[in-house]
Amino acid sequence: MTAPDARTAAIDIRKLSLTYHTADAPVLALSDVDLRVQRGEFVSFIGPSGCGKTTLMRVIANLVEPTDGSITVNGMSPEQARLQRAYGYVFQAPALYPWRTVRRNLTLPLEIMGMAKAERRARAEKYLALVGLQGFENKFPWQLSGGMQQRVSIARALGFEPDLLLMDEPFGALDEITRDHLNEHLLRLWERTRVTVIFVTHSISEAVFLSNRIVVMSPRPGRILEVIDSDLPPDRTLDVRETAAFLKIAHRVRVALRAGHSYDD
Amino acid sequence: MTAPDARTAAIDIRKLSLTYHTADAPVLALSDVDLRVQRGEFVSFIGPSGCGKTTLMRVIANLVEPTDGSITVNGMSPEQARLQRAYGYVFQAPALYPWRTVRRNLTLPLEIMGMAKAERRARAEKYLALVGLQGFENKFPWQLSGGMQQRVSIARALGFEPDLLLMDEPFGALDEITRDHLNEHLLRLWERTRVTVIFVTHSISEAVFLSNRIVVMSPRPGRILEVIDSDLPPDRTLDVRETAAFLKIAHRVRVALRAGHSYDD
Amino acid sequence: MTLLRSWREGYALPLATVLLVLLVIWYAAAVWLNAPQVISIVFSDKPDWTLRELVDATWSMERPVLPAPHQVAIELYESVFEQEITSRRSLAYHTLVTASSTVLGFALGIVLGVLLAVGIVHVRTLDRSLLPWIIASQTIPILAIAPMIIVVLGNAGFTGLLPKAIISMYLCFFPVAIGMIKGLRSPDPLQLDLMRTYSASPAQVFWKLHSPASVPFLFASLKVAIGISLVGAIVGELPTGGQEGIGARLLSGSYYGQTVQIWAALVMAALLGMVLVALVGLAERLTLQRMGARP
Amino acid sequence: QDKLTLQLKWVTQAQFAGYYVAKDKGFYKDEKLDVTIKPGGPDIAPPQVAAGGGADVIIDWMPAALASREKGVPLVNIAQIYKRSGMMLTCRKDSGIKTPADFKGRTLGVWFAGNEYPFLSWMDKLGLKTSGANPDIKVLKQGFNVDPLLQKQADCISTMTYNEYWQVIDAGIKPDQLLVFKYEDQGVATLEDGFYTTEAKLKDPAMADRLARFVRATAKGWDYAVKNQAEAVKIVLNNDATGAQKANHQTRMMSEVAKLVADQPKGIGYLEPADYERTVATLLGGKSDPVITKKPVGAWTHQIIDAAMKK
Amino acid sequence: MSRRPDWLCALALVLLLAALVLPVGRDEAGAAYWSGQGPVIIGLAAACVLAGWAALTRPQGLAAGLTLAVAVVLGAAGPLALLGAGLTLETEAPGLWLVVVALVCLTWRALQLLAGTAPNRLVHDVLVPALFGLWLLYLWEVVVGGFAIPRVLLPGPSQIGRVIAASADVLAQDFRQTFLKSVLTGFALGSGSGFLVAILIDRSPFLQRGLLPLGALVSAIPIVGIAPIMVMWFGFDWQSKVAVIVVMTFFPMLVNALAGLHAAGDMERDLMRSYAASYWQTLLRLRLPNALPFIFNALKINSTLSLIGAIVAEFFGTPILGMGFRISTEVGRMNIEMVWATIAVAAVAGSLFYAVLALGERALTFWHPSYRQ
Ligand SMILES: Nc1ncnc2c1ncn2[C@@H]1O[C@H](COP(=O)(O)OP(=O)(O)OP(=O)(O)O)[C@@H](O)[C@H]1O
Ligand SMILES: Nc1ncnc2c1ncn2[C@@H]1O[C@H](COP(=O)(O)OP(=O)(O)OP(=O)(O)O)[C@@H](O)[C@H]1O
Ligand SMILES: Cc1ncc(C[n+]2csc(CCO)c2C)c(N)n1
Ligand SMILES: [Mg+2]
Ligand SMILES: [Mg+2]
Repeated sequence: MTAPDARTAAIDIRKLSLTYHTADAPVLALSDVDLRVQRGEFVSFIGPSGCGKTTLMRVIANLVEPTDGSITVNGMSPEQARLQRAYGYVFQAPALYPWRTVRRNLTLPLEIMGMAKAERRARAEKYLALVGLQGFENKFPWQLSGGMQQRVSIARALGFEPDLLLMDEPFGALDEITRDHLNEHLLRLWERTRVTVIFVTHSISEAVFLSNRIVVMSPRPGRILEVIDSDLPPDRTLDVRETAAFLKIAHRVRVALRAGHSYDD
Repeated sequence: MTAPDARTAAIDIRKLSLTYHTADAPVLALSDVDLRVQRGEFVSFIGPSGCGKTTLMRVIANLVEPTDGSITVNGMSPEQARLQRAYGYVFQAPALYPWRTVRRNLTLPLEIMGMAKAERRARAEKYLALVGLQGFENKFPWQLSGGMQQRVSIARALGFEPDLLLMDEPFGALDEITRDHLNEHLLRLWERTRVTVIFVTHSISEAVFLSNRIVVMSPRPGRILEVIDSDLPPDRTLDVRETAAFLKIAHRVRVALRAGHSYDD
Repeated sequence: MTLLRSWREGYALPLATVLLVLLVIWYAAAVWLNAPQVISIVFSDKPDWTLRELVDATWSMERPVLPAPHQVAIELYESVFEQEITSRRSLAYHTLVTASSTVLGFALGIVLGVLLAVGIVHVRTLDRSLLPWIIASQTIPILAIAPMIIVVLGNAGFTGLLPKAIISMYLCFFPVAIGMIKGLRSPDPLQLDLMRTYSASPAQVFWKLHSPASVPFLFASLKVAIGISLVGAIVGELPTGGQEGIGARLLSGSYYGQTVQIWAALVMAALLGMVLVALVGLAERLTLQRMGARP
Repeated sequence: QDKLTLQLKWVTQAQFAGYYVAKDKGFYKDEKLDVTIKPGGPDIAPPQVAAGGGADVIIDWMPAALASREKGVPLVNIAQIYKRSGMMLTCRKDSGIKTPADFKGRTLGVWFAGNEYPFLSWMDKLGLKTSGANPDIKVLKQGFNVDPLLQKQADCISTMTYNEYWQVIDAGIKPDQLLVFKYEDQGVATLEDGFYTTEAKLKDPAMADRLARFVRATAKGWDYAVKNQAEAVKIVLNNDATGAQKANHQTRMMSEVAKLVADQPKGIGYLEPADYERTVATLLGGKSDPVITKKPVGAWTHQIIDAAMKK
Repeated sequence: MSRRPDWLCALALVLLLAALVLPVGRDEAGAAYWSGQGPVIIGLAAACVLAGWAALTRPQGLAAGLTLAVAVVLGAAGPLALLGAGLTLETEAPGLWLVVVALVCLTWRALQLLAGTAPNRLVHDVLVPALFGLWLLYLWEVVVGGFAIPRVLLPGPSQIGRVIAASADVLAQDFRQTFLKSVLTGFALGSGSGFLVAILIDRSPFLQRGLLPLGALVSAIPIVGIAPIMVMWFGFDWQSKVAVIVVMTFFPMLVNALAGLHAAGDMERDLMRSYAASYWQTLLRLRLPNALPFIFNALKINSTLSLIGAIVAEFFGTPILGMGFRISTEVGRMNIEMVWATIAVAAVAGSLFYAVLALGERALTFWHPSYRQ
């Protein structure tokens, strides 16, 4: 799991379309999406609000069925992948259960997978430490700040050590400094484990800073406008954001984005 | 109201401290804040989450009483200023009343001030046009996108033409493209009317792009760490963000911010 | 196509199925419950009865323990459509009587509930001291004091609609008050701060913020309250079993062992309740639509 | 015209035919009275109505009236309409009961709300305990109808000669399947429907005069009702606000009631002091659960009836 | 702290002083005055002094609230003493009624001070409502006594209290029959079956769509109509009461539990789906905890419904005990004090039942936003 050399792609999307059937008119959310993600890649999605980023994530996670086209996850159908618990999903909001303590929120997926209690506890220790929340095991979610809740949610997804991490604007609710901090942490983590990460964000600099590849999407119906490769040094720190190389990529992303944007949200 | 030549400052804060008394321990939110804002200035506040930016705004708006120190708004006490309806406040969230149409949300302050109906309508037309929402007069808030709602809230604050505009992260909930767009609009508006603006943001580039002066605050208890002047050209557009002058100021802000940040939100 | 889907996904088919099952159970239960009496009384001099005769007899008794559905339907039809609406024998007439005291009590209950809620929300002392007693007031069995209320009010010269309406009011002000308190407290701090920045007067804050914000909560409780109000009106008609209304029909039916009449009155009460709730629901939809609620 | 309010003890039915007849035939009007008849119901206690001033005259049974008097409501009997008691205990023959002695261990249905007093003194007389740790008989608070007997939940139930008994018959049980114990025959009869008013009202001469005219017109009403039973039934049915009363049942009730009113040589409404004494003796006879604890004083008067008879 | 006088207390003082020179009733000898009423005048004087003190100094806080409460108690003894003194009161006693009005003012101020103190569960949740309740009872007593309302219409709290003490055994017997046998059993069966059926039909939208409108229909049926039928079917004893309660409580629980089971947010459910959790895992770990606030809501509604149901059903036939039996028979016997004593027992039992459920709710749904500060 160290290099993107696996024979099958982590995600392979071909001619995928999705229409939501609503009470009035049907909504075409995704149209003709083609994408292939190698194992160990860090791919960011960026695009205007309502363009279908979350929808695409949900298709990958088998939380919604595409109307057309095909998709495989780790070479399987998304449903098989889901039943094999192949991925961890970090939602846009923390989605913690308020009646469970931090630790028991973290061990929830492990319980469901039937892991032994001692092992669950050990895992919880480990991943709480990773996100810097030792000592908060017995707090309830509502006793934490928004940023801490989001970190619990990230630790929960990491905790069962999936091959594939789906993260939907995980840092959207955080202030810039905390966000920077978590960005660096996530990058270090990814470098260490080389799991495949699919990452949705509204922030251009976050996307450029974190990813191998940035997928820019158009407003509804969501299509892929451009896929921009990033070749920043692997051991980059936040200072990289003031380098010319970074700014160049960021500018490319911005131009691509603006091209598809209609301004009247 | 064209130039910052008025004899009294728009805002004059001296040795201001504020402690919240809660069930358990008291929270020192602001400590020893000293600040003077001239009429017609555009001042941004930036600082980590929970550092007291909103609290300071609320002190200015007389929504909370300081524990210590003194403050004047347009030479009066904040309470007098509030009773004279001297300022418009744009909250972090749009705070529209869901049972009122866009127009009636906009005219709410005018109704309260007892303005005649015909005049209210005229005002509403004018300011809806200003934020580009003609034709949406009779829509209800939920029929608008987040960005449009925020624009209604801005139009509502502008609508009664206050000397002083308090804006608390008005663009926090918007995607980057829409945000850029509104940033430019706000700058143009300020250039035209030269009202005093107090602006809170989490985004360094937004702060640098918009303001005369940027006030960087430390984490709790909120203190002023540094006040950074900005002398970007008055007719700047968004492209200015890629100039060296901009990046230099942004870097200064970032360094100041990081100096005060403790990372554990 | 859409018709088919709405048939499959709508309420019609499931409701019809459940009702059908219920009807079958009902007929079976009628046989089960009525058989002992039929055997001991009707067939007491006819020991060679057949099952067929037994079933027929249990479905057509004059004083059944459980009347068969068609008996109730016929009684309903006869007492509603085959009588002058102004006649005392018309169930429709009694339904109107009950409906009018229900509506009057409902109106009184709204007034009382809203006044209490406004007081409790605005006066902290009332909030702390009165609210627990409002809850306790609902644990008093109103049915027990209903006769006394009727008598005491009757002595004061109030008879007819008003005493029943007062009992309705006592029962239905509670959900109104609780919902209204919730509603009046629903504006979030931001919406309140906005009013403060305009230095709005307390009356302006009430009329422009608190009262519109409470409307959805008010309607939610009104739907509960109208049903309770109906129960109150019927309860108010019981002690004076000799007068008008669905309650009087229930009671006289019960007194004279006319089970079919009881069931007809019961069904009528349920229908009246549904109609009243639907009317409140309609008012809710219209009002909320005008206030810009999502469809 | 003088206003007067009469509170009935129960719902509109032929039991009260005389009053409705007097009203409908204008007998009250002839006496310059404007009478309002308030129907009662299962949970209306007429003495309470009288105490609160909601009625000038109430119809009640003497045991209940005397008990109320002990409780501080100064009710006075001003006229006794029913000469005899219509109460009885109706038993199924198939229960095996043959005499009152067989009641031991049985379930008996009894009306409460003031109607239970004669029953309790009867049981006392039989030496049967109705309450306490080991009651000799199981007493049910009988509801509004005769179902307990039909469904064999009770061996005997309380019935009135003019009402519930016929409901049992209507339900299909033959008279020969039933056994009745009339309170009259058991020597525990107490006085039933009579007029009562409060002492305060009696003290007011104007009111006393009104009451006398009322009693006079009422006697006329009953006389007419007994003689024209079909018409009386029609009047009762017209006054029934529930529309639930059936003509055949009311016709039978009228004829039974006529027997209870009949046989009053001194005129309808004249309280025989001997009947009163017998009622009091029966009530005081209860040892375990006495209805009244001491002999009432001033619980009846002939003042009104005498005035009524004079003209 | 401003030094403007407290007008409410000042008004109370003026009323109290005025009352001292006005008649408080009439006896054979003519008008009576407070001065002739013995030691209660001392209490009134003390109340005057404290009212004056409060009017002038505007004291704040717990101690001031308690002091004013003491002033009220001292003053309240006066009217009570008059009730037993054999005077004609009603309109002959303006001095009495002025004192009562003055005490109303003082009580209001005392409650205001106590309610305004720093957050304190004991003061806010117990002391203030208790004082208010006692005050209502006091007013009831004074009005009933002062206006000589006939006992058979409305007895005073003291008479009711005496009957409660004297008939404790009968009341306990009735309580056992009605509350312990009928109410608790019916409550448990009705709520329990509503909950079980909710779980059973949770997986069948078809059955839900069929049963829920029916639930609306059944809840529109007034229970008073069901009660005689149940007595007919299930006999006289507590079983028929249980049946009535089951019918009344089943649908509120069904409807609430179903709503609660469907209350989990989309994201919370998606999370479970992303773990490929089984139906039962999702039910146990997500949907049931989420439904708890709804379930408690139904339990609280059902607690009052079942008490009412049991009492009403007893109106339609019962062995000769039970709270409903007592109420309906004692009305007929003009034993109105006993009726109110039974009502008081029912109200106390119902309030305690409700309070226990509310405490249970607080303990189990502590995480719900409505319980967080
Ligand atoms: N359940 C649904 N039913 C109907 N339409 C939907 C549904 N979910 C999403 N949509 C529509 O599909 C489009 C894509 O939605 P999606 O949530 O994927 O956008 P997004 O890119 O994640 O936006 P954001 O950045 O605001 O999160 C939107 O226009 C939305 O209105
Ligand atoms: N009503 C309150 N009671 C107690 N503490 C409060 C209250 N409001 C704010 N605080 C505390 O005061 C501090 C400053 O809060 P404030 O809302 O001013 O922060 P902020 O700078 O606006 O943060 P953000 O960027 O997240 O909006 C925070 O630590 C907060 O916890
Ligand atoms: C609770 C109660 N149930 C039944 C009766 C029936 N009842 C007994 S005597 C009588 C005739 C009235 O004079 C009637 C109708 C009642 N009174 N109270
Ligand atoms: Mg999204
Ligand atoms: Mg803030």
